[in-house]
Amino acid sequence: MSTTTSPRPGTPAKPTKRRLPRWWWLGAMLGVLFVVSVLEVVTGADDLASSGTVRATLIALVPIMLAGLGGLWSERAGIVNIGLEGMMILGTYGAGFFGYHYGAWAGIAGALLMGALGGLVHAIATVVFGVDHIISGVAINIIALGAVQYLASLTFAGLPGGGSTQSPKLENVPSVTIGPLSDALGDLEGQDIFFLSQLAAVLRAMVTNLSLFVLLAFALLLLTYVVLWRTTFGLRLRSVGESPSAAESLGVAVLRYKFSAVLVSGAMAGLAGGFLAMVASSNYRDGQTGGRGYIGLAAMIFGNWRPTGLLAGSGLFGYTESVGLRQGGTSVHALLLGVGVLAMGLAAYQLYRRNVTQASVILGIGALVMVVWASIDTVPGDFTSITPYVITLLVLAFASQRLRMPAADGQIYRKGSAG
Amino acid sequence: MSGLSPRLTRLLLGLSAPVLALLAAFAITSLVLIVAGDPVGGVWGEILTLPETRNLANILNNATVLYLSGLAVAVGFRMNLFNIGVDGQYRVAAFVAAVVAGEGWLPGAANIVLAIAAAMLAGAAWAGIAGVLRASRGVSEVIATIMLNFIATGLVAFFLRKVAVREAGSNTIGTKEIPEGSRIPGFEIGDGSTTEVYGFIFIAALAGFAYWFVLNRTRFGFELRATGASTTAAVASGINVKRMTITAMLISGGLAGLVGLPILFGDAYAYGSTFQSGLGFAGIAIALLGRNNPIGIAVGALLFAFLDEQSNALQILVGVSPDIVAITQGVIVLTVVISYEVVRRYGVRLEQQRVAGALEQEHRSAAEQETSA
Amino acid sequence: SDDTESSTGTDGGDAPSSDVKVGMAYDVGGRGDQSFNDSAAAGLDQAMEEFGMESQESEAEDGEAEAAREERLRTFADAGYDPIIAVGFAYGPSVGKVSEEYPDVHFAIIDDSSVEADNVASLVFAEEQGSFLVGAAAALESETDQVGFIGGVETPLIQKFEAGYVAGAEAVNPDIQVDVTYLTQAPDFSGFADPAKGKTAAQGMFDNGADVVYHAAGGSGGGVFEAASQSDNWAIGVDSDQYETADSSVQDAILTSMLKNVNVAVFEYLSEVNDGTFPAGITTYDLAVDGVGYSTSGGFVDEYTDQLDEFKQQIIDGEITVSTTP
Amino acid sequence: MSETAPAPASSAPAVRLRGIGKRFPGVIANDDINIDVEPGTIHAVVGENGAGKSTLMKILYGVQAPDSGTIEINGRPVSLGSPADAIGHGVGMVFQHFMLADNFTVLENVVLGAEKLHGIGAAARAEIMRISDAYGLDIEPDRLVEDLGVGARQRVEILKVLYRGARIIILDEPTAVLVPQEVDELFDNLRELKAEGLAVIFISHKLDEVLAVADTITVVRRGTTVATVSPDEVDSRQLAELMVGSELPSPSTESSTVTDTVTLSVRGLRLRGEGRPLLDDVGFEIHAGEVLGIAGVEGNGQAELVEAIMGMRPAATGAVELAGRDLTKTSTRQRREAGIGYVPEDRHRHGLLLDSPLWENRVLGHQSREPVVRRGLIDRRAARADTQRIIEQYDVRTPGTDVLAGALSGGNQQKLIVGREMSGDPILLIAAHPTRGVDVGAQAGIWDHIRDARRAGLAVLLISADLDELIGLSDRIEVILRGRLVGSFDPSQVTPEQLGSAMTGAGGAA
Ligand SMILES: Nc1ncnc2c1ncn2[C@@H]1O[C@H](COP(=O)(O)OP(=O)(O)OP(=O)(O)O)[C@@H](O)[C@H]1O
Ligand SMILES: Nc1ncnc2c1ncn2[C@@H]1O[C@H](COP(=O)(O)OP(=O)(O)OP(=O)(O)O)[C@@H](O)[C@H]1O
Ligand SMILES: [Mg+2]
Ligand SMILES: [Mg+2]
Repeated sequence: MSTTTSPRPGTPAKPTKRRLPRWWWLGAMLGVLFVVSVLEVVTGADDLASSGTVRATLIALVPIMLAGLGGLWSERAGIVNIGLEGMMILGTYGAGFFGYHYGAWAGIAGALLMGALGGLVHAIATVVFGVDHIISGVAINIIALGAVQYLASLTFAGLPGGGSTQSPKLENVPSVTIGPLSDALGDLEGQDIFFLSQLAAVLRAMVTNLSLFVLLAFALLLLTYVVLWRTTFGLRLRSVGESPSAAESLGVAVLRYKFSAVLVSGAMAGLAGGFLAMVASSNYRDGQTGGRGYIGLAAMIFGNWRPTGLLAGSGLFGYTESVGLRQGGTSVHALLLGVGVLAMGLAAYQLYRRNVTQASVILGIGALVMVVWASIDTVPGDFTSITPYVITLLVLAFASQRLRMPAADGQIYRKGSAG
Repeated sequence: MSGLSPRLTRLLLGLSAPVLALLAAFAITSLVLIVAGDPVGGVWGEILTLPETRNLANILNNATVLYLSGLAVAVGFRMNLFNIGVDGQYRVAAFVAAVVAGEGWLPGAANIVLAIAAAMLAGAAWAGIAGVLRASRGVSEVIATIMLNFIATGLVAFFLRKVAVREAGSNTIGTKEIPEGSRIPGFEIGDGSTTEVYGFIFIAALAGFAYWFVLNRTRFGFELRATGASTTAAVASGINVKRMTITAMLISGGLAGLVGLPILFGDAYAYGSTFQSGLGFAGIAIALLGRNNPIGIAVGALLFAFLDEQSNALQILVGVSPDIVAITQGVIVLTVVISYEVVRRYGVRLEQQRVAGALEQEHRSAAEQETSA
Repeated sequence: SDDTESSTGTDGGDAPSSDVKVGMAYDVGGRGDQSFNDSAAAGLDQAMEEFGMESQESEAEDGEAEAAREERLRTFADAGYDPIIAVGFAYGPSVGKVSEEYPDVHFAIIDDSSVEADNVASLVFAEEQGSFLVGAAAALESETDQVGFIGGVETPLIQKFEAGYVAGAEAVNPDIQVDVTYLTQAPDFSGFADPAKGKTAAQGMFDNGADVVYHAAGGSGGGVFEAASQSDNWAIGVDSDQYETADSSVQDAILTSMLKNVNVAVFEYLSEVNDGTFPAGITTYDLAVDGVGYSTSGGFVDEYTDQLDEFKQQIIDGEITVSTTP
Repeated sequence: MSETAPAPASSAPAVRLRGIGKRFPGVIANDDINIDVEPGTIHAVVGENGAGKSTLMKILYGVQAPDSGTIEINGRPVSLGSPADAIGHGVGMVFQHFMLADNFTVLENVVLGAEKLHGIGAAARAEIMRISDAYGLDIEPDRLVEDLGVGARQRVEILKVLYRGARIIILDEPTAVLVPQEVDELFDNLRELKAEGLAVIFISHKLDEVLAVADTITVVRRGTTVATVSPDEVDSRQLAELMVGSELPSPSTESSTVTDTVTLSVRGLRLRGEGRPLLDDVGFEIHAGEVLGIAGVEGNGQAELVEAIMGMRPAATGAVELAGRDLTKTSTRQRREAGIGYVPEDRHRHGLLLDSPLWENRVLGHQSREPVVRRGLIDRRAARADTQRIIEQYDVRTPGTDVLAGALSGGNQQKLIVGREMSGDPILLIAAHPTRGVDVGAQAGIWDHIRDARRAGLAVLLISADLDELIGLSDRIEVILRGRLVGSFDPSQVTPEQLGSAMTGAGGAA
């Protein structure tokens, strides 16, 4: 399909992007919190913005975000990485093995290294041999699963508390609490003041029993942004994802950058697995990743290949999953109302934009959701568990056309193709 | 090799890749075993023993199922669509087929036909969601089908509980059993075997033939492959790419709908909570292994089924975790594509050499004529 | 590959010896799953030690074909193992089929009683009865009149646990609120292996006011214990006495465990085999034979034992019948 | 300025290539190439299509390694393993195709790979502005490249080279997409560079340009340097004969064959874009036997016009009528079936399945028509036979019909496409840049086929950036600017300069 528009000479300089204010994301977060607060008041589902929910969300979003960061690194360099799931699996084992034998920090390092090992295989296959990225990723997923199961039955069976499918309990990664602040915020949360209590709940979750691994993950998110968008290394790395031949023609060692990006990608995914094993739970378990690598990839695409977007995507995912697991019946029921109202609003906006078909489709969906909301009191377990996936699909269906992936993403590049 | 005819060269090249891959996978797996201190000889001895008749039947049965899954994935691949959702599609479809067949609205064989049709429709519809989202909204079918897999799990569980019957003493739930007259009888190979080969194997073979015929011989198949080879060229030559996307997903999903049926009609007779899962993912590997070629997919399916079956006894007889063959399988997939790539580059070079050589010769003879004139 | 996978009989000089070779087919997870496979393994170990039996083990793969389960049993039978013990309801159909093919080999199956044959012993448990007692204990301990249940995967078997638990809690306190969550739906069996989800779900219940949570979620239970331990609430273990097997850091949070004595069932079955008789038919391990029960390690339920034992007697006497479905 | 590029010694040439050889599998791209480029000169390299010019330049720029021969820069032998090495020696190159990342800003594109010089921030921006002002390049560092026109992109490419302090600048066919006025501006820039003592290597197929701007000309034929001449000594015809060793065919129309029958009628064609419309009320008629040429700067709506007529742009509104039949609401396939042949602008993207054999490429676009398809089934034998016919009639140089299309050279690919599009007996041929980058022999062949068909009553819509081709082939020329037809010209009266003015909006209609 020829959707690419050719350059237009003679067109006057026209700002193509509206500049968002610097702190837009803070405003956006507060806005979301406000909407949730309203929902809590309207529906009485008081777990929607409790500090417990926020904490659970933090724990649920970190592995997805780290996996997504893995995706971000490799796709920004033009390599699609569907093997994130496998690299994550390797990470869970790395955390299990090294964490058990040498302690928590060794566990983190082990997860990182095992993930990077998966990245290495992907890099060799895609960068050196020019194998189709998806094929390589699928193969890595198969190999990683088999290898880890084989290794686990070799190394964990017979250990006290271990078995062929699980490691013994792992040492905790240290966590921090800012006691007085946490207590004060707890008080405020308990007072049920509209919006302020919810805000307190969110802040409290961030100062109470916060694992250093969570901090590490957010530091990596920030670091990723700084490195990729503010340094020479990042500029070169992104350039090989946008136009490898241009990069090569300017003396950038394209394959080396792609190679290192995929290595970092694997390391990030490995850390995601390590987090699952060491913080979200406390041992390695066979099958622990449960498809979170794929979800990370989805969150990254959802986030338009950008760190802030990725954070939003994994937040959405972690939030809906946590809410569904905690008090799924009532909370997801309340969310239905939110989705319904949102759809109505969106439909109105599309109508205003004169996109009649889109407006009516959205309106139909919104109306359906509202009817469902009105006709049941709680949502059955089968449906709370699929909430994150349905919401992701819906959001993508309405937003995917605004997404822009790196121009050379997924393409195989051979050295000497410049010119 | 340049002396051979181009078709023969291509055939030889095509064959050398999988052989190379198998050797590499064999070596890497052995290496893992050696490093882990497991008995290499014992493992290969057990895996490479001649299967007994009943194991052979199991291999054929398992391969039938994997074959259908591989075909379903391959249809998408031929169009550059990556259907990760075969897993969800076949579970939705097997459930629907089990309900329809279990109700027994029609007698005997008619019931089978109805159930198969229902399964294909259900699989197609489930895949169609991803197709429509891709065509109309540009949602990556990879992400959409991943999400749909998870959603299928929840939905099927919900509806299964609605219609479930529970056999006395059993802790599983399932749909109503298919009436005796609406099962697909198997057949014995060799004598004395207690395990029959699924009668569905013929339907699978038919599906394979249909896949080959439609894709390689019909205009529709040409358009599908052309779209896969170059979307832009397809648009320019009058192919409606959006419609092709949806159609390809529908066909892929329809084939995926067949995946669970050999088990359903030949063995389980109901869809229950222990119905085999994960077949869709195996199908991806098998389609890649078979290079989207119906015969190749059959070989890949047989290979995977063979490894699965022969490794089953590893733990009992050799004391090695059968997970080792997952490593072998994954390594095969990876080495197959790598060796295909290596062989392809070699083939392209041969081709270029051949073309250039022929042109040069033409040129030379032309020059000679000129000088002699 | 290592000594635990293929343990053979003791080779001590004066140890008892027997020519019985036991084939043990575990469900997914196998030995070391800290759950009911482990419990079955304990029964086997005990029998090996006491009777000098020989054994071989094999475990199921996630999402495997029915034929793979059958083939596992056949491999045992062909290699001369007799009896063959299938651990888990998933083996129901395959035991039915293979026992017919090998009429001279003896089979035992745990958690399933759908197979009727002369060479098959069905060892089933009254999980609802044991769960009733821990449900009662939960209600007695609860100060908030709110307790929770976390199931790993929503299957009829796990629903039995739920049903008994709810009934027990309500028997103590009819107004009690019981929150119920299942982590995944079949065929996604990751709910038995996802401690992160277990933790989130349990934490949600505690935050919402529950102060005792019972899990029947296999490996995900570890997360439940952690949530209880971190928030100073109670968790109840399942299958074996998890106070003994769980990590010491969470021990103090384990109020009691619902005992499902698979080890007892396996051992009793094997001791009969050792005596030369192969039992057949259904053996139900219920409260009456102490096939199920509750644990008292840690001493946290000592103050309730009278009441609990009273319930136990009422159930044994048939004064209370516990439903098996929620 | 690179420290490894010392002030040129008075005797040593800036670049001295001796005995350069380069073989590709089955092809000898370069064979014993010898060139000296003096500092402070513009040195043109000309040669037939596929003669090996680009390969040579890539060798000089370190993209590809030579198999034999030596390279000296400023009198010192060098070994160039990568573009980075070449840049280090003060060599810069502007490639035949733009080497820009669309989603990056100008600044990012310029500093990429040369971050050590001025960082990637304010200092770099200042330096870009300085160079831009010094050479009158008129560049805004913070704009996205995708928003720039071709001329501006070309200037960004040159700025990239200057930013790195290059003393030797290679320009590979920089004028192919520029209109005459833009070409003049470019040449002014080049002369300024020359005045500063830089060495410029300039490649072009347009011999007039070469004669106008170069100080020295080297001719490459079949990978070998055959002559080095001064522009004063030769005219373009002699130059062409040096290149090909035979006479140069030219696109000239014989007597008019235009009839009264209207074949294609387009009315009120509109296509919305993000800012201004891509097509704005475009309307014209083409008669049987008539060639209508469309002239315009690339990106002014030509591609969109063609795609709208082909039905590939669903959002386009307006009426398209072919031989009296209304095609407005029909699909691309129906339009093809109604008798439109289509030679696309980008043969690799739109014209061919590169990884499929030739006979399958023969089916492409004709998959609903006999003889290659019968009753929904592909007739392989017929497809092969008809491909063989095209190979013979159109002189496609290939050993057979089972060869993959990607293995053919560009000109032969193009001949195959033209042959295929003519085989449906079209009544209208849409030919977009039918000879772009195609070698002289193939070019002549394609022109002949178009003329023959025109004589037989074919209507042709010809889009080309090559104004000589347009003037030579067309019966009428329309100029397109910003999506509108802004003027109609008689090819027998108009000069390329007049057309160029109209194309940039500087001049009025004739
Ligand atoms: N990477 C490559 N692999 C194989 N053959 C190549 C490669 N690059 C160029 N060639 C061949 O080398 C020859 C010279 O190509 P080159 O691109 O240098 O020609 P050119 O003179 O620049 O032609 P044009 O005028 O079309 O740009 C051609 O025959 C081409 O087919
Ligand atoms: N990177 C490459 N790898 C392999 N083969 C190549 C490569 N680049 C070009 N070729 C081969 O070189 C030949 C001609 O390529 P090229 O496109 O340079 O031809 P051309 O005649 O210059 O055509 P054009 O007018 O399109 O530039 C073809 O056989 C092509 O397959
Ligand atoms: Mg070329
Ligand atoms: Mg060139």
